[in-house]
Amino acid sequence: MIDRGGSRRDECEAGGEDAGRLEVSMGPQHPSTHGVFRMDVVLEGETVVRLKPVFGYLHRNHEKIAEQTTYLGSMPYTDRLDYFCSLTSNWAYALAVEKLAGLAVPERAEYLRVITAELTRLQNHACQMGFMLQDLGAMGTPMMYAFREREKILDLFESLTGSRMMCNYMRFGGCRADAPAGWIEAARGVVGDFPRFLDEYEALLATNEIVMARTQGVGVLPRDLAINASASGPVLRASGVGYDIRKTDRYGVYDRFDFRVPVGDHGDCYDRFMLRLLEMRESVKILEAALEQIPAGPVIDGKVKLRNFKPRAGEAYGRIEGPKGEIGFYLISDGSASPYRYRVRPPSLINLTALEEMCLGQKVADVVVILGSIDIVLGEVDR
Amino acid sequence: MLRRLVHCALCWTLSMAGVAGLYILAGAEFLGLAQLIVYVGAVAILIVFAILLTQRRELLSIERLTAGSWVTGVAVAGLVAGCLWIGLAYTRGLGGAGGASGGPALETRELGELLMGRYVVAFEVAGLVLTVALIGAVILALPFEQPREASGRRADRPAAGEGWDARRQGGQGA
Amino acid sequence: MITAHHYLAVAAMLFGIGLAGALTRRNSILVLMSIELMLNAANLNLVAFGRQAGWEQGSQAALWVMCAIAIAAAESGVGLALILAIYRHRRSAHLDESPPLKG
Amino acid sequence: MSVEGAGLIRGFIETGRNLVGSYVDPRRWVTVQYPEERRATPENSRVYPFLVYDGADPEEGLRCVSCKICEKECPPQCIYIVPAQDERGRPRKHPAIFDIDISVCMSCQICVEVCPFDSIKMDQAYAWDREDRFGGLLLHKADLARPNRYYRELHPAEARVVDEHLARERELRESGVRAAVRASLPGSGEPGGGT
Amino acid sequence: MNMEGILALTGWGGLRWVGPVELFERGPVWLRDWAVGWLPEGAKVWAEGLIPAVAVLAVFGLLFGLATVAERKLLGRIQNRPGPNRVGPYGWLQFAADGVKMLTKEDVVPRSADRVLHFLAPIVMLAPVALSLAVIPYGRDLVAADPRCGLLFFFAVGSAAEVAAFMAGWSSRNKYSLLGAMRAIAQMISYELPLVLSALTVVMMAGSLSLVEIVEAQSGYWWGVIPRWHVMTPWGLAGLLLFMAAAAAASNRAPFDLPEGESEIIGGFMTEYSGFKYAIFFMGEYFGMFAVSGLAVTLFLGGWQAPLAVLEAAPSYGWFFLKLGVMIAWFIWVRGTLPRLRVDHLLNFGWKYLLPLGALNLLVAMVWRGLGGWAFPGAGAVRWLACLAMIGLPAILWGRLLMRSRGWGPRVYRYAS
Repeated sequence: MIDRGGSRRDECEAGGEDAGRLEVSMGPQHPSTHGVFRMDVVLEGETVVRLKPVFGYLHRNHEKIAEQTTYLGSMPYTDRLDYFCSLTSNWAYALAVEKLAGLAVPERAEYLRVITAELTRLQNHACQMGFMLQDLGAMGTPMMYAFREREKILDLFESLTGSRMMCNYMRFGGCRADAPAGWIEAARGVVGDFPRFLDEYEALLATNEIVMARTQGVGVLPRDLAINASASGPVLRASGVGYDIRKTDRYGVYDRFDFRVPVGDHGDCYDRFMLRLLEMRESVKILEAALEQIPAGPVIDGKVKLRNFKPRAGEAYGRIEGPKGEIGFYLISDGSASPYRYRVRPPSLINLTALEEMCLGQKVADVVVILGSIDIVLGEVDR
Repeated sequence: MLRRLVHCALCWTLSMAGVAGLYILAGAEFLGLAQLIVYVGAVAILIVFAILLTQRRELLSIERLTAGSWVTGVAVAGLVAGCLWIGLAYTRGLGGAGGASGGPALETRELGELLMGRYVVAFEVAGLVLTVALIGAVILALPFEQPREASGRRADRPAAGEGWDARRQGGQGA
Repeated sequence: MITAHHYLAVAAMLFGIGLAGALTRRNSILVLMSIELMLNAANLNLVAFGRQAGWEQGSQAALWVMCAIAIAAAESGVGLALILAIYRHRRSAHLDESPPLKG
Repeated sequence: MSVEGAGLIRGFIETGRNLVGSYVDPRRWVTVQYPEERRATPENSRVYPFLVYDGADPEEGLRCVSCKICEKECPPQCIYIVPAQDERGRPRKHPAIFDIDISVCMSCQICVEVCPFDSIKMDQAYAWDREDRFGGLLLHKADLARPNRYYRELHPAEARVVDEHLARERELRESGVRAAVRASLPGSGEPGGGT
Repeated sequence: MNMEGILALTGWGGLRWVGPVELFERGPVWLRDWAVGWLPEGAKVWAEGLIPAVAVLAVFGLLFGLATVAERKLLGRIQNRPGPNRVGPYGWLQFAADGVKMLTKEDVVPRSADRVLHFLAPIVMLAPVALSLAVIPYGRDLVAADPRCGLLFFFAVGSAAEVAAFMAGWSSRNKYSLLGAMRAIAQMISYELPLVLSALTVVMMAGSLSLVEIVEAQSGYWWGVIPRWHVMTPWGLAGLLLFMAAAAAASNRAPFDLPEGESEIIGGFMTEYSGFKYAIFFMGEYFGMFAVSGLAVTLFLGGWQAPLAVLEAAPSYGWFFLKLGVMIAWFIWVRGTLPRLRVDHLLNFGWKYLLPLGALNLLVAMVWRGLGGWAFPGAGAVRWLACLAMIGLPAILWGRLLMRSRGWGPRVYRYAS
């Protein structure tokens, strides 16, 4: 009755002639894969028997292009990697080049970097929760609340960096422009208002029986698999590994702020969802402290040359704790104006590799929720 | 082939609804609606699902719907219907008193009292039969998993090609 | 005036069609449907006589029809389960090819 | 004692509060009805570049000296400059052709940073709807040129700094102390940084 | 011919001055009598049937349009945005624009589809639901048809929707729509039982299957203030909640809108439909919602009874449509808040939670009737609380047991050292 359509009949035939083995391809145009991403799911009845992620639809050859353009020329392209968190990608790239060329960053620039990075984390986590609950079927309500808050943060980015999502704000040795008059007060206002949104979200969804039923025990990522698959960020911490690069590497001025790193024990979708909620509360604490202590002073190290900037030969790996996980840039310089090798460590792609293990044995409806809980952005997956 | 089968099932459902209409016209409103619920609501879906679940192989071959000796079947049916019809022609005295437009219709309250009154045993037994039948049907239809051989073929199933399939393929091979 | 006669005629025709279907069809599900048709023909007779006797006394007929419908529903459920079970073994729902029930 | 329905009820209260709030509380009413109402764009916002000219005549007052630094530095290579030639064929310090293909430009503002003569700045007009997809979005020198007054309106703070810097430079040039000028300037090609 | 009605209607009511209240109250009935009066004897019977049918379809057709706009506006307001406000005054003509769009959209029929069934499915979905609207009493004697077993008619006709869902799913010859149809049928069948069970409680207490008599049973007031609606009794309250949960599932709405689960099987059995056929499916779903909420109002909220003795003067159909509006707003509110349930949760919730509680509610109703005999002062309050406890406590404990057995519950999180 259910004819075994789909492109690869041989694979299903090999599995023995069973009733109702159905091959569904949740294709690139599927409404709930976050961007152009395909999953070939083999179902037996409702449960997933095999899942093969297929991506590469958004591959733009970012790393090869970076080998032809100057160091500065690649900076705007890092915005387009993970288009939800352009500032953290900028910072990771700037950090890598600063390690390569051994540049120092003035105090005010470090504070501005921390503030913008934490604001990016807030709006990214809000969006992720909105998308995930949209996949769960809540008709857009959580998404709209998340976007309402995100708009305020994007307005801050626009008045600081000039563009809402493609900020291109960090330079090697500091930030491009200083905060305009009144920006710090506006940022304090937005941050002060944020906990109200978090309480609203927690009340609306955290203890909601249907959300708990749909996400608890679904898509469990065991602790050792998370470590072996080198997952990072909320996906790793939900599986019980308390690893946060802000605490281990002590980059930027994070050691001046006291914030805690929430850790989950079950490693299922509900933990990943709640972890992001708790991380947002921690980010609000960091932001309040940073906005208080930000000193005056130059925003960029004056001696750095903008054009024909040629760092000494060598290699460097700069990484930071992005909202989706550890985003890193590995550069090999041969002394010329453009890097010899330019490699991005995309947290979305690496977290995605564990997707099949999480989905085996789950229902079709859960595949979409698990994908939502990993929080991938295809720009970063395909580069 | 499958298309005609599903059409059969749906037209059958329509005829059941027709019979329900007849009941209502005959004044037994409660019966008509009960028939509508039971047949159109439940049995029709049961039959259509059964058709879908058992049509895996027949999709391809276009076989005749009727068995080999269909002529005799129709003849016998015609004979029986003929006798009924003739018997009917000679009965007299079947005046009609009731009817929706005519006399008093069946009183649902009265039917209820009867069901709960004198015939409560029949009512309970009918319920019991339904439950037992339901459980039996579920057990019969449950796909129990036997241990699979290495090749993934079920242990109890004759390997492809021999046993029952061989005879059939042999028969149609030419 | 619609007398019981008319109802009985329709019931007879219905029964004839049901019987024809039961005897000629290859697919066991269609046979089951034909049996249901015959059952309904019987119910129709009951209603016809109930109506003819006027529904005060005729309510026993209605009672009969209620039980008949219940039993018919149960029967079709079990019948279809049987067909499914047979189908799972013989890969086809055709009556004339099912093997004789040996041991 | 968490009753099973409590989570759901809390959710209903929240959406109910938002429903009522959207009539009462401005914070819960975020929609901007675009064509009728428009939001003020912040001062630093940037969309596509434009050329600045001093004085009245867009042709003569153009600050750009066609040094082609921005053409080299632009990551997506969307600027095309051909320097003008005087009667004897020697290139003049003035662009004959200055095209920017704004369908390629990703408004990354690197051209503004690297331009040593502050001749290219970022505009804030975002409604670039054109019928002709190929030629329509290729802006020529005439479309790009804007008076310095327009620039001062768009980015007042930044414009003030640039104007002081240019005025000081012009002053030193008039007073003929070229060496002093070069020594006092911090680094080369640094457009004076922010305030 | 109702002379008095005619005089009143034509306004100059020479014989008897008719108050505006009575005019509104009796108006529709006089209008019908006046219209029927003009017809020859033979056509009178037809007119008696046709006029209410046309009236019901017109009213609910318009209500369908307004409900779609109301849904989008209310959902918008929940999400802090205005909802449609461009077409017509404040956006209320949006449904006309949608209608025209649906009409002009090209009606794509898949090549391998079974044309006849593909065409019939929307009709078989919409017709029975429209039929079931005929049974609900909208006003003092404003009911299209009042068969003796009206409630049974409602459920008998409503059960044809499963066949229509199957026809739609199967005839589009598409893997996804077949899966969607299967899910929709499983859901409708498994939620028909709790629906019937909670309606049964009301039938037992009201003693009649006819909806008009059920509404009559809810007239009158306790102490002149609290209306004797069934919802005021504990078993009525529990019955209404059960009924609304089962109704949401039976009409594929709100947390149970699984068949057209966009994120999984897109569009369910309606995937292969476009143009006006899709609009008819859409209308079928809304009519299903109206029918079910109309029934809920009739069974539990006293149909067209006024909430306060003082307000008796207002036209009775006004109260009915007011309560219907409240019910529709509740459906929309639920749709804006709750995420979707998964298939097995849906079925477990139906069979393991709603059904036992429905049966328990039947028992509680019997106990409520049994305790009626108490005479000591304060008996009413004690009786009320006792029955409430009898149905409330098991509901909470049973729910918790189901949740705990699967390990669902709020969690406390630790922080890394």
